[in-house]
Amino acid sequence: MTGPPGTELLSDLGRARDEVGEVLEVQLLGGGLVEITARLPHLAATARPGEFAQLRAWQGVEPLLRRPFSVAWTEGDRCAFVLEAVGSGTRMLVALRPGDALRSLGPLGNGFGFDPCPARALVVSGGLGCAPFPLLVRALRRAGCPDVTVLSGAATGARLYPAERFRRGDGGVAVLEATDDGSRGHRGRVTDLVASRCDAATIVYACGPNVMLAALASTLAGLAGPPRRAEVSLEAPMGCGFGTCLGCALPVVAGGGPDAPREHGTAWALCCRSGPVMEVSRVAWPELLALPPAHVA
Amino acid sequence: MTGPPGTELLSDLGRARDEVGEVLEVQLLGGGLVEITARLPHLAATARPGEFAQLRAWQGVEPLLRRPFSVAWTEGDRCAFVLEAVGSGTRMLVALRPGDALRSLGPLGNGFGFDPCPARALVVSGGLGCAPFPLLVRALRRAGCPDVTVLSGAATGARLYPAERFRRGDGGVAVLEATDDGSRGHRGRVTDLVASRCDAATIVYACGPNVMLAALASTLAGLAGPPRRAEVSLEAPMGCGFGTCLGCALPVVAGGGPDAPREHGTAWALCCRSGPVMEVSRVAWPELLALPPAHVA
Amino acid sequence: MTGGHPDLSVDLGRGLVLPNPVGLASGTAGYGFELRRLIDIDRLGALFTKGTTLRPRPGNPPPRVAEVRGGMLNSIGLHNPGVEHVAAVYAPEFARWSVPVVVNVAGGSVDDYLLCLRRLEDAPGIAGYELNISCPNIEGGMDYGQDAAAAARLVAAARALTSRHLMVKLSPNVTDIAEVARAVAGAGADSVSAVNTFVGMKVHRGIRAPVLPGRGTGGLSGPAIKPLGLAAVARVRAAVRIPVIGVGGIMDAGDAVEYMIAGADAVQVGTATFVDPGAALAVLDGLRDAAPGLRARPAAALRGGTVPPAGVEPASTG
Amino acid sequence: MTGGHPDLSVDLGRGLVLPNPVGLASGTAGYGFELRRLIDIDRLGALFTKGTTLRPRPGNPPPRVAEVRGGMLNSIGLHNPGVEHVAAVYAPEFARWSVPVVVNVAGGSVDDYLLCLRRLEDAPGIAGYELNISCPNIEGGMDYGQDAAAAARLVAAARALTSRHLMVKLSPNVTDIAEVARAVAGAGADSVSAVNTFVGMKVHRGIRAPVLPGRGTGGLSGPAIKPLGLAAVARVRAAVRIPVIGVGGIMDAGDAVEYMIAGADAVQVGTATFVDPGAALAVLDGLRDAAPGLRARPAAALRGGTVPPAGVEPASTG
Ligand SMILES: Cc1cc2nc3c(=O)[nH]c(=O)nc-3n(C[C@H](O)[C@H](O)[C@H](O)COP(=O)(O)OP(=O)(O)OC[C@H]3O[C@@H](n4cnc5c(N)ncnc54)[C@H](O)[C@@H]3O)c2cc1C
Ligand SMILES: Cc1cc2nc3c(=O)[nH]c(=O)nc-3n(C[C@H](O)[C@H](O)[C@H](O)COP(=O)(O)OP(=O)(O)OC[C@H]3O[C@@H](n4cnc5c(N)ncnc54)[C@H](O)[C@@H]3O)c2cc1C
Ligand SMILES: Cc1cc2nc3c(=O)[nH]c(=O)nc-3n(C[C@H](O)[C@H](O)[C@H](O)COP(=O)(O)O)c2cc1C
Ligand SMILES: Cc1cc2nc3c(=O)[nH]c(=O)nc-3n(C[C@H](O)[C@H](O)[C@H](O)COP(=O)(O)O)c2cc1C
Ligand code: FES
Ligand code: FES
Repeated sequence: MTGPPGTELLSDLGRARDEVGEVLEVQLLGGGLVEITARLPHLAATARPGEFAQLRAWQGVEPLLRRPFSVAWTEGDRCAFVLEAVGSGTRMLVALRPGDALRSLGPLGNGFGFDPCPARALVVSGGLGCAPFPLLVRALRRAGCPDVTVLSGAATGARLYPAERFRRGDGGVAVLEATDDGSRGHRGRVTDLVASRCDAATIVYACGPNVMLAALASTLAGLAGPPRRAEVSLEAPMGCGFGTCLGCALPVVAGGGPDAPREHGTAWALCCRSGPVMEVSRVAWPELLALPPAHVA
Repeated sequence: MTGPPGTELLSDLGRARDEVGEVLEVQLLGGGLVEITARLPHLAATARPGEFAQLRAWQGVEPLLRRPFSVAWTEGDRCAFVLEAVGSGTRMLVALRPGDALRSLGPLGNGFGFDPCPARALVVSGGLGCAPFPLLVRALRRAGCPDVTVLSGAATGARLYPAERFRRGDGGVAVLEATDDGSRGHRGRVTDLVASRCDAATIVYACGPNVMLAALASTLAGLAGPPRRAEVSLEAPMGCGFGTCLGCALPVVAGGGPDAPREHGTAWALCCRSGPVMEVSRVAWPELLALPPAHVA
Repeated sequence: MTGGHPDLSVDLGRGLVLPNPVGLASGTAGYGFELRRLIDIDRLGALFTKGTTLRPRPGNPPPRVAEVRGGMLNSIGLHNPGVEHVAAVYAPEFARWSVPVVVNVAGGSVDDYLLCLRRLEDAPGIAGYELNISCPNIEGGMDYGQDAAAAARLVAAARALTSRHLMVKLSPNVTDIAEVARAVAGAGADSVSAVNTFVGMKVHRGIRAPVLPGRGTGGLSGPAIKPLGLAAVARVRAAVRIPVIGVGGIMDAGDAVEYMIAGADAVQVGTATFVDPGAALAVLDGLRDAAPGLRARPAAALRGGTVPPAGVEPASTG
Repeated sequence: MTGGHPDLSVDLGRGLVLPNPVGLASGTAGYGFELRRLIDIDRLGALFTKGTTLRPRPGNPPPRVAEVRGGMLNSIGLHNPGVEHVAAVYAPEFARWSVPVVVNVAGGSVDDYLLCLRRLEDAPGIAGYELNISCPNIEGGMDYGQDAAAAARLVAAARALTSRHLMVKLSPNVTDIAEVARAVAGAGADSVSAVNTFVGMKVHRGIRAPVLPGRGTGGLSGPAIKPLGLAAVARVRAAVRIPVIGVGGIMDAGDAVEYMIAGADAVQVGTATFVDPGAALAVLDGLRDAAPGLRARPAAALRGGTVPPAGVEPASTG
């Protein structure tokens, strides 16, 4: 996946399908977070943790493009998404009511890796970065992971995704919280909680704002005993979501070698095809931080 | 009003005002006709028969421009409009529900002339051309016109504007109907009914499709005893509705004379400023008929 | 903030000082008489009149306007009463208004333009001229907006004739708008406005033909052209030192701010006025609220943007 | 109607017969591999590949796409694996597909284009070439799409090299697209496609800067450009006799019909595919339903339009 443009493997689009589902529930979780549950049988049956769907719930061209959202969890023929109204598309989505149609193209992208299953899983969530994790937590537990700890951070307590929704009834999942203002859990950054919980048997899974992920990357790089692996889920503005527009480039460290020529120092990988989940060591962090925030496009 | 461009009198925009009203009622009249009643105190207080308002009942830019509609009738602080869903704007309008906001810029354009009041008034309505006439009928009667006859035509009976709504409780108003398919009233064109009801004391007021108005014009031209005056209400695609875009040109007969130079044989007059009501003799009928239907823009 | 209105005046040079950066775009406000009845145009930065020609013009046959997604097409054909009427009848009125009135001048030959300007020179109440070199072929004249050298000759001749402010309205329908901007700046233009409308067409499926008469094309304006206008303004801004007036799809104050970030010193509101006669006033009020932030000069704002890795010259597309 | 599918095939000349007039536009369908998983691309009239260059190109830095009202901007920068990979790895796959694959070729110097074509000449599965002369400055090369003479030289050289169908993709960012169309037709192009994207900019009020990197501009595509694309196609149609392929903002079959009325012999669906991977198929199905009406030739349809009073040459704006 790190070869030159065009030699990247094609993502597994074999499972992706365009389906029109029905909204079942729109729950306000507090702090602006909204969880939308919809009947989307195909997505529910096929989505793996970390994968996303391109959603559309409006007619016409305002907005024009679909919007990408992680699959938060699935249950039978239902899927859930966690989001917040930040722009025109998300405003339309949070305004949905039960019975409304919701169009989904998915599952798309790659997912988190948990085969073989880690002995410890450290799930690091920042703000809306919670979105892919209920599904991952369940999958890890089903795969037999004995120790799943969620580190859940947000600006304030009100904006924390409810711990119970990470667990989804599984008492074996630990959830530790952190808030910038200290209104709940640890006062400070969620990444502060990582170091002491990481060992060579751990896989770290993280999703959140780029600054948080970069902080995590440097925390991990500074550890005496690094984790077995660390995977982050990234965002990029997307045209298509399925690898044809080449719009969702993210900076990655150049592959090197004569068969991976680079015209410039930085290489790009497609978020929708080589991502959204990438190994932490693959991401070119300084270049990523130099970009405008993903939501600026 | 027939001078060269720029010497046309400015229409009386002094009364026009932009106001946000509230929809009170949306009635389906059958045959696709819809009557919308709204609380629009300024328009209700100031609109004269034949004048129109530029309406908008949506946010965003789809559609972009306001849409012009005749003031059908007023009552206290209420105004009504009669329309049909033919395109994006009218679809939005007929989908309004009581309580929704309706924005009106008006009154705009000139109105029908009835001062001095005619001894006989012959009101000729074709299809949605009914729209300006309830207000005119009432004004004529209030001005003392003893003989007001409405000739109301449509394709089928279902598409006839209800006779009672022309009268609005005034038993002194006669309504004669005509339908293309003979399903109600006279079978044939509404203009067939004109000749026998027209004399030198009559003012004819007409509104309807261009072909109907042109037929009326030639009927009148062929009469041994022409009416005192005949006025038609015309349509043109509009940019602004208040005389600044110069988009709503209609072909009129050239004014002639040294102070009314014409570069071409046909002159144009603005529908929103010199219209929508024009004297029948002022309209360049062949040129008007050569245009695509008003709704094509 | 001192509590009073922030000073938003913009000195465009050669005596044209706009009390604020929001004007009414040419052709969307007539000569101001109608809009005066509807809004307080004296609060605005400027009124740019309808394109005025040497002789009266009746304009094009209908239909002259057609709506498209996010915009409208117009084919008005410079319907105007001619310069004599404007100078003799309208200008004395302008002199009584506090809003600066800039007369948009259009023409066929260079001589037509110059005769038109000469007549206006004697008239009162005129704050400056906006040379509409983006008007289309009329009377077989050439389209100056599409030929940098011809535009420069026209502007040089106009410059020799007047000491009033000379703004040039640029056409976006060109390969390189910067080249035309440089040419007219070099020939003595005091400022440039960009953009005029884009050549577009609406086809009606019912009549299976274009809606507008003649060649079927008209000028596209409105929100649909905002990204194109912004790109043009940024390009012009980088090419010339004279003030740039941004126009194209401005519907609200945020749009105006975007033009200023792209490099505009002032803006014109066009099609939005049709939707809402008070649109320009709303833009102005919105700018006042945002005024503290307005100081960022365009170049600085552009520098604040995303900086690509050294050596990469991003392509504009594909 | 005979009950079966109407024959919608379009013979574009020199061996390129599209089974139907609906293709996937260059840069919006990659090389077909991804879309094949999502839709039955073999039902379509053609697949136009991503712009392919002599050497692999990593493309521009992010962000590369940004949405605007009714459209999107892109600044992909011809991210592609290079002609060798396309010829050696992809083309043999194309040969197994029934959809005709037209390779969109982009380049810096004339030599780059020619070396690229030469490599493709040996490859199977290629139904023709679409010369992307509307690609922006890369490696200091000139923009052929904006210079009719340069475009003609490039096309003449390409013509001498291949007997495959040679389509030329025209840039709309020019003063006179008809001039370029005539030049490439004269130089041996078999058809032209119009239009590529329009140079646009998105400015973000939050960061007070353009969103896209570098100069901040990108190519505008989508519904917002449809009126502009229609005008360009009508203009090109009037200028040349070779087939014209219409592209720009086609979202549904009605849009495609409008392009055909304006003069297009076939169409390409671009941005719509991002919104709905099946958009091109929906356009095709819609056209089939409308097929009886499709016969009206462009010129005839245009003649059916509004005819202005003699002597009036409508202006395009103002
Ligand atoms: C693979 C992937 C998975 C994703 N999963 C999720 C998910 O599960 N849940 C989720 O909520 N989001 C998720 N996102 C992000 C989500 O797609 C965007 O927030 C969404 O597309 C925004 O669409 P919009 O139309 O509301 O805003 P846009 O119209 O795209 O943006 C309009 C404006 O809103 C503002 N804006 C947009 N986003 C933000 C922001 N985050 N903060 C502040 N201002 C903003 C900006 O001014 C922006 O210009 C994901 C993105 C990717 C790439
Ligand atoms: C002064 C004036 C007064 C008017 N008063 C009234 C009135 O009182 N009541 C009223 O109903 N209308 C009236 N009209 C006409 C009305 O303004 C138009 O019908 C309206 O603007 C259409 O807007 P739209 O958005 O629905 O259609 P548009 O978006 O403008 O048109 C979209 C498409 O719909 C189709 N379409 C539009 N109109 C028609 C039509 N009439 N027949 C068939 N297809 C059509 C066409 O294909 C058109 O391209 C008046 C017009 C004027 C100028
Ligand atoms: C993301 C993207 C990439 C594109 N890449 C190319 C390209 O490589 N070569 C090319 O000739 N056109 C390219 N185009 C232009 C399209 O082929 C098409 O001309 C344009 O998008 C207008 O059509 P649309 O509005 O249907 O998208 C690209 C367009 C988009 C949106
Ligand atoms: C109906 C109409 C008439 C116009 N007439 C003129 C004109 O006479 N002279 C001119 O320079 N620009 C004219 N324009 C162009 C506008 O001044 C402005 O440049 C363009 O509409 C883009 O701005 P907007 O999108 O805000 O409307 C006209 C525009 C419209 C819509
Ligand atoms: S979003 Fe189009 S390639 Fe990734
Ligand atoms: S509609 Fe603008 S002048 Fe009449």
